[in-house]
Amino acid sequence: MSDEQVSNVSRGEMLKSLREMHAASVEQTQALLREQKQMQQSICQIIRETPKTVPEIAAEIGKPSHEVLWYIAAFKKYGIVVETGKCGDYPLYQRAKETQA
Amino acid sequence: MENFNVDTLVIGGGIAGMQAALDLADQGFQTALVDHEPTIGGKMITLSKVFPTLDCCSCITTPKMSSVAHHPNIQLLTYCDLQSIQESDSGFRVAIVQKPRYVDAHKCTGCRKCEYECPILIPNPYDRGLGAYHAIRVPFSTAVPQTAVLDMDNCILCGKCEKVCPTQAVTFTQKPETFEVQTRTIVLASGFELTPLEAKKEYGGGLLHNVIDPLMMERFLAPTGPYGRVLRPGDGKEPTSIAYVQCAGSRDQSLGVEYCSRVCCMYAIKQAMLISGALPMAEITIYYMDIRTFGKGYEQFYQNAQAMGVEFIRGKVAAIHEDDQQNPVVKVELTEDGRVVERTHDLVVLSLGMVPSPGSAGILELPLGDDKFISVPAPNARPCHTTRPGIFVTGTAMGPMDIVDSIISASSAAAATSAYIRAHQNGQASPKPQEEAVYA
Amino acid sequence: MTQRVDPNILTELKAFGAMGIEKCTNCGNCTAICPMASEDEHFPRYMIRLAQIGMKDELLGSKELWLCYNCGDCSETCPQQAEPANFMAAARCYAVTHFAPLKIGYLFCRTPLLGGFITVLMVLFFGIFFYGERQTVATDSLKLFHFIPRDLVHNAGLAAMILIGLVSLMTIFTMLVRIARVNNLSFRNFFNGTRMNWVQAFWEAVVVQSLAQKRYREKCEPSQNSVKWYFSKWFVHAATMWGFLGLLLATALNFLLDILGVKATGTFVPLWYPTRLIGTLSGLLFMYGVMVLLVKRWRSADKAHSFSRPSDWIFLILLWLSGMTGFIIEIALYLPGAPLWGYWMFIFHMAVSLVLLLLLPFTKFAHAIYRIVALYVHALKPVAKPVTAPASAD
Amino acid sequence: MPEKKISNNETPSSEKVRVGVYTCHCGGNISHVVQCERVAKMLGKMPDVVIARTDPSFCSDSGQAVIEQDIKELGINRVVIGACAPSLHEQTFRNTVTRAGLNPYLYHHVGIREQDSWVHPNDPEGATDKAIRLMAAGLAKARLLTPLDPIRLKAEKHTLVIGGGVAGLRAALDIAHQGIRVTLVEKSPFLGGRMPQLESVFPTDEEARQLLNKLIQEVTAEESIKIITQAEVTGLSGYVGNYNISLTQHSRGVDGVTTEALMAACTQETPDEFNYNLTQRKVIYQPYPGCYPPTPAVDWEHYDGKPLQVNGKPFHLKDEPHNIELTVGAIVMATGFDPYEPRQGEYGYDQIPEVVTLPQLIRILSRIPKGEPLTWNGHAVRDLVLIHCVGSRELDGVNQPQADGQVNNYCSRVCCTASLHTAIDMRQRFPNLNIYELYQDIRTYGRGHEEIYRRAQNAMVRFVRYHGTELPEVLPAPAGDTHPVLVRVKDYLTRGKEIEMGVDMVVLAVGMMPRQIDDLVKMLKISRGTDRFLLEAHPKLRPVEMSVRGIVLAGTAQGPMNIQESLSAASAAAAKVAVLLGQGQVELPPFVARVDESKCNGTGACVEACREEGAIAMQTFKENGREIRRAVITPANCTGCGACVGACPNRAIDVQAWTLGQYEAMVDAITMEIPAILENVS
Repeated sequence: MSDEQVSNVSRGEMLKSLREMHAASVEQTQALLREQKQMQQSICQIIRETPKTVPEIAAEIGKPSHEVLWYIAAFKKYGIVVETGKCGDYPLYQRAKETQA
Repeated sequence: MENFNVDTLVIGGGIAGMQAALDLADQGFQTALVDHEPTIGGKMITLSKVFPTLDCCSCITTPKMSSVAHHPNIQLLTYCDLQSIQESDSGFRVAIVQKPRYVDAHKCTGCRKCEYECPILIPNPYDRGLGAYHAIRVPFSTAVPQTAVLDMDNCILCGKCEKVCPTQAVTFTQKPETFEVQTRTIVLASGFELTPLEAKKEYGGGLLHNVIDPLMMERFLAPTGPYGRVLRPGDGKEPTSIAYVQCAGSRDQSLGVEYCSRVCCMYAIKQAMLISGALPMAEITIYYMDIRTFGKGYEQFYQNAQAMGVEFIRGKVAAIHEDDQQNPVVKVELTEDGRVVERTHDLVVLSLGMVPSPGSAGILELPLGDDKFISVPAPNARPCHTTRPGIFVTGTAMGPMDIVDSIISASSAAAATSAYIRAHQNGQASPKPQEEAVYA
Repeated sequence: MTQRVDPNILTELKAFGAMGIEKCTNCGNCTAICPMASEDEHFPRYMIRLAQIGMKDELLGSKELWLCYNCGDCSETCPQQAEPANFMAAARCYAVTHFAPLKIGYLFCRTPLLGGFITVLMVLFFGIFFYGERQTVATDSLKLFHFIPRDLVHNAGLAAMILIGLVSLMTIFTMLVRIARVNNLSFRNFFNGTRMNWVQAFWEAVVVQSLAQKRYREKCEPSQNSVKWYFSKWFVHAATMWGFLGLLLATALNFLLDILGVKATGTFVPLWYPTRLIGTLSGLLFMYGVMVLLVKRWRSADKAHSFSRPSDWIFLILLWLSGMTGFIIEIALYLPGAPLWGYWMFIFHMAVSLVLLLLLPFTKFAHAIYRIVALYVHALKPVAKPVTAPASAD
Repeated sequence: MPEKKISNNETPSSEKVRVGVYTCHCGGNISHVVQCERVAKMLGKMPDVVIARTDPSFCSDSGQAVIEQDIKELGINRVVIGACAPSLHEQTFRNTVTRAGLNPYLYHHVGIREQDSWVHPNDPEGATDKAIRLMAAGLAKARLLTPLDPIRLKAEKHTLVIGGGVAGLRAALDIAHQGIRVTLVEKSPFLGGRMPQLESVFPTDEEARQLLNKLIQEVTAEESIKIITQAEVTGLSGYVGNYNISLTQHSRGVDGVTTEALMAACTQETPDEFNYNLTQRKVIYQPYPGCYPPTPAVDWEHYDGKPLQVNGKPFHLKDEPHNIELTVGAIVMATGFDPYEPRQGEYGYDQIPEVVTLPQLIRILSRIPKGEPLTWNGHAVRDLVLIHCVGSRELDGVNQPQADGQVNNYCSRVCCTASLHTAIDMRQRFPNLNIYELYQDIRTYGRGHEEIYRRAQNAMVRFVRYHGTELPEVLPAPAGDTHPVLVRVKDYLTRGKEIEMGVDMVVLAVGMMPRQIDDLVKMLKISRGTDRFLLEAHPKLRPVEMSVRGIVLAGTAQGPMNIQESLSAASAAAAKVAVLLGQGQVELPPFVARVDESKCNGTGACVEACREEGAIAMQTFKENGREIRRAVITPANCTGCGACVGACPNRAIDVQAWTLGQYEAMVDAITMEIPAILENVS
């Protein structure tokens, strides 16, 4: 699709046709996104009030601890969770103060 | 992208490629530097500190990246793949594909607004997959160029990035673009990869979360790393007992890697020292066959590590398994007193070796040595010359070497390249005429 | 005590088939991967080291040689491809040569042609001997012990048993002497175990480990590639060994029944008769084991069987021949009439079995003796602990 | 870097000073100790500071961009950066500032890593306090900075290469290939250095002399390379781009016509260094057939001065040293190494005749014709021991110190592979020879070297591992033993068992020592590391350059290397020379003395104090009809040491960018009480 064509169709239509073009990967990624959203919700819910360690979170949501750690690392990088001290050899994580709902 | 002519095309934007490009450009040669990643910096930019001086790695690398980016004689071609190469009368005609970033590189300011807006998290290869970044992102904060790149395979085309971009740089419709570079010489600096973590099944075959590769540890030790501190990836525990398994990916015929990778002893010792600094209570053990601290100042470095309390045990670790607490257990013979022991650690780092990066060698039709690195026919006479006149090789593309040796090798390749260009001038543009000297 | 290095031992061991061992860099991978090695019994690396610097006495006096079951894990994972398993087998061969009198083992370990030739010669000798003593051939039914007189068979068997018994005792003695010397023990240490009664040690060595093959079963299976149980190393070895022992038992029982006057040897019995049944079932098991072992060796199926010494082959072939001929005889027994070849096969079977027994201390078969002794000493661990303390403190 | 325009250097001093202060985390190096945010906050409150920022690393492209943007958008005209040592990145930030259109000398670099966070790792509070003071001092200085221009000088496109070994030759050739003239000076009468003393070189098994001859041929064919043998540097002055060199060259002592007759007539013999004194040679000599130059030379050091009898007539050999003067832009140090010479009695060396060094062994082997057995000291050699790490990896308190009180605690890098390579060669030539290698760690690190280790193992070389703390012993065997020498060692592969080997020959794999070049080091004012090898400016940023600009390193003068590595380093040195001299001009920093004409009254104290030749002189001016004597600086010759500043009674001299006024401001700021700083702030 050339640039000219793009400018002629609306942005929504363009995205739609692109989505069709990349249907397989978009579908896969949407599934991934759902999982990530769910993971984020359940993790954040658990550590909203009390900070917890990764194994504690993992035990509560029933996911492997390495996966939980990956999300915690990601959330920490983007400011969603913060480290608030340590419990034994494990750092504690808590939901960062939310700026928006 | 327009076609253009240069004196040298440097393949690979790691430390060797950057140094070679800078040395050539400083002499006035028109240089193009091509890298398949969206940023230059190579492996070195992901390291924490470097041996034996313990300089922070970004202090050495980022200014070089910056110099490359700002050099008037260097054309930077990131996120580009080599497609083909043809010999021509004045050198080589190289077809290069600019992979789509889905971001207009001229418009993007690197503000990262798109990155913060993107809903998808994907494993960040610059953190060896242990950290995350978004499907659209600037690879890392010191990336050069500071241009976002979109991963179409992990995109739901929600359009949020496009909306938020202040310069309308996001363009979902970008296509790969092919262009040609006419060059008189090529410097191949395609670098290395680690021997795969999965290669040795006795070491868990990559399935044990707390058995990691050394570049992961580099990321833990770097301030920009995924956890911002040293934690084990299995469950986020701060390790109190860390083991290094030397020759985990080299000098092992059962892996098909027979050679010594040359850097592992030093990086293990360096990491041990850095860990001692970060986690003063941690016990660190290095299991080795031979300690090969051969470089300038390296032996002293080794002795310092011993004095700091790093434990060195001679014995090749035969197997690693996990106990029920996720702790890796190594089985090893202490060859000095002849006992077989099983020792439990919190975290095990496999000192993996170097194997050549796949790719460019095939396109350039260069023969490989027994070790699969680029063959250098006359190492004791012309250490950077390949079998093809006009193509030079440098850095870890020609065998394992550390950063110092790579940098020296890069300068030496630059000398060989410029000598070649001068000897084959054919009345073409020589280095820029010198300016009139100014006297003080 | 300073010991003089003897550079020739390693060369000699290479001639015994320790191919590739010169590549060993003493990294210790083999010892660490070895399922049998423990805090106190560290091999193969240490054994290899002893050979490298020519510590012949220590090498021959080590029980560790016999604790190895040749599972091949060490060779499989050796970073240098130095084939430590192969070395251990060669070193055992070397030890057999040294322990058994007159160094007869040398022939079977080193010289395939001469060893094979002598074996064939021995078989021929006994064949001719029995042939010379043959009596009348009964044609109505196969009367083997009429053909070769029962007493002759019994006496020959007894004589062979006594002979190998004596030789075995000698070799055991030689081995214990060496173990004692190397470990600074007195010979009495082997019988006045401090913490563990020597009877218990004997029980452990003979019943638990040798008959039940506990360690073999538990430790020697390659963990990675899942093999069908009936091809597993342990099962094949156990089939061979129990089959052999079962056959021996059946023979002994027959002999016993004869002495007790219940049933004369060689009288016709139906297949379900207890001794016959034991013999047949054991024979089947035995033949299965030997066949699999032979095929594995022939195909060099894994690292552990990638290299075979003449001694290995002679032992296996004799086993196979004795088993095979036994079955042919059994078939002849149950066929109507009395096929003549049954009698010839009987002579051959007798000759082969006798030779197999006689070569016990000199071929690979010898591991049956030495391993029990080594396991016994191993069970006495507290006594046999090396007194040469590690030179390096931690 | 090629022509970087320096613009905007006329910032009027009246312009309002607007300072940007940047405190770098240095990738954690600083921020792990110093609270950078607090530093920035404090500095941000100080007068004239327009902006105070922190960044994980300002030296990165994004960090630099921040500074550039501030200069452009906030009108910053003074920049203070607190980061690593200035030696690392002062230049980096100069370029940044220049790119933004500011004079590069309006930037001041404060080293808060080396001077603060690295030295106070356990005192974050104190370190932060110190960082604030250092930064405040930097700020005080920056306020007083004035725009400066670098000194640009014409550079001589001519390089002096000192040392005619393989590294020197390679460097000379590569520099010549960049279109720069080269003078190669070699102390001995022949080129080649140590390489011709080797036989075959690993990992390719090529003939060393053949390889070398090819290189020499290329060098001699190059017109722009001038080779001067038997010469040494005896004088040096000047600076990068314009070094004035004096060489003293000795006579060769023989001329073409009478060479053969002279050689025949010469009877005096002296130990042959080429064979490490194992043999004798004449004092008129060629080290080996095929050497370059092929003309024999007289060994003046050992020549007894007696005339030779040529054709019945006495003939006097005379050394008439003469001087050669040249001007070069850069100097390549390729002075090479010497093998470690074991002291008497070290492993029986120089006491037991069976003990030799590895270089000696290589010479011995080269003298045994093909097919003949190895004999030494009159007996056949059946068993031979090679001891690794002799003169390398030495430990204080275990190894005896050398004459200068030092032990060589470095690894010499090549001995492992060289030993194994020689052992393989011997096993091939003498199949019955039994070889033991006594080692600590086998360090066959290079490409193809592990293969050599494997080949040695396949050749049945025996390995015995000792500990650096328990060295092997070499003893004469008691009478009646099967061998003349016993070697005892604790073998750490056999649980530290003490073992003994009867041998016929002991070979010491000696390490590398730097050449004795004290005079040169002093003359060039270059530095050596603790290992006594020449010290590079920075192992990664400037690995083949010395901290003195214009002097580069090639080969083993810098540290142990094998041939391949020497070649690489030499080529790298050539690249650096090409970058330095290729443009025909060099830039020197403007940190030189400047005379305040209004204050100078011609005392001449500065001239007396000056240690540099031609840097400062008194000149007489006519002003308003009066003759005034005043000091005049020649910036090119001034190193900015400041000796004159201290000497001047009138405070008429200052070093640019390091003026007394700036120092005073810095001292005031640094000694200010913290509450005072705060007051100052409010």
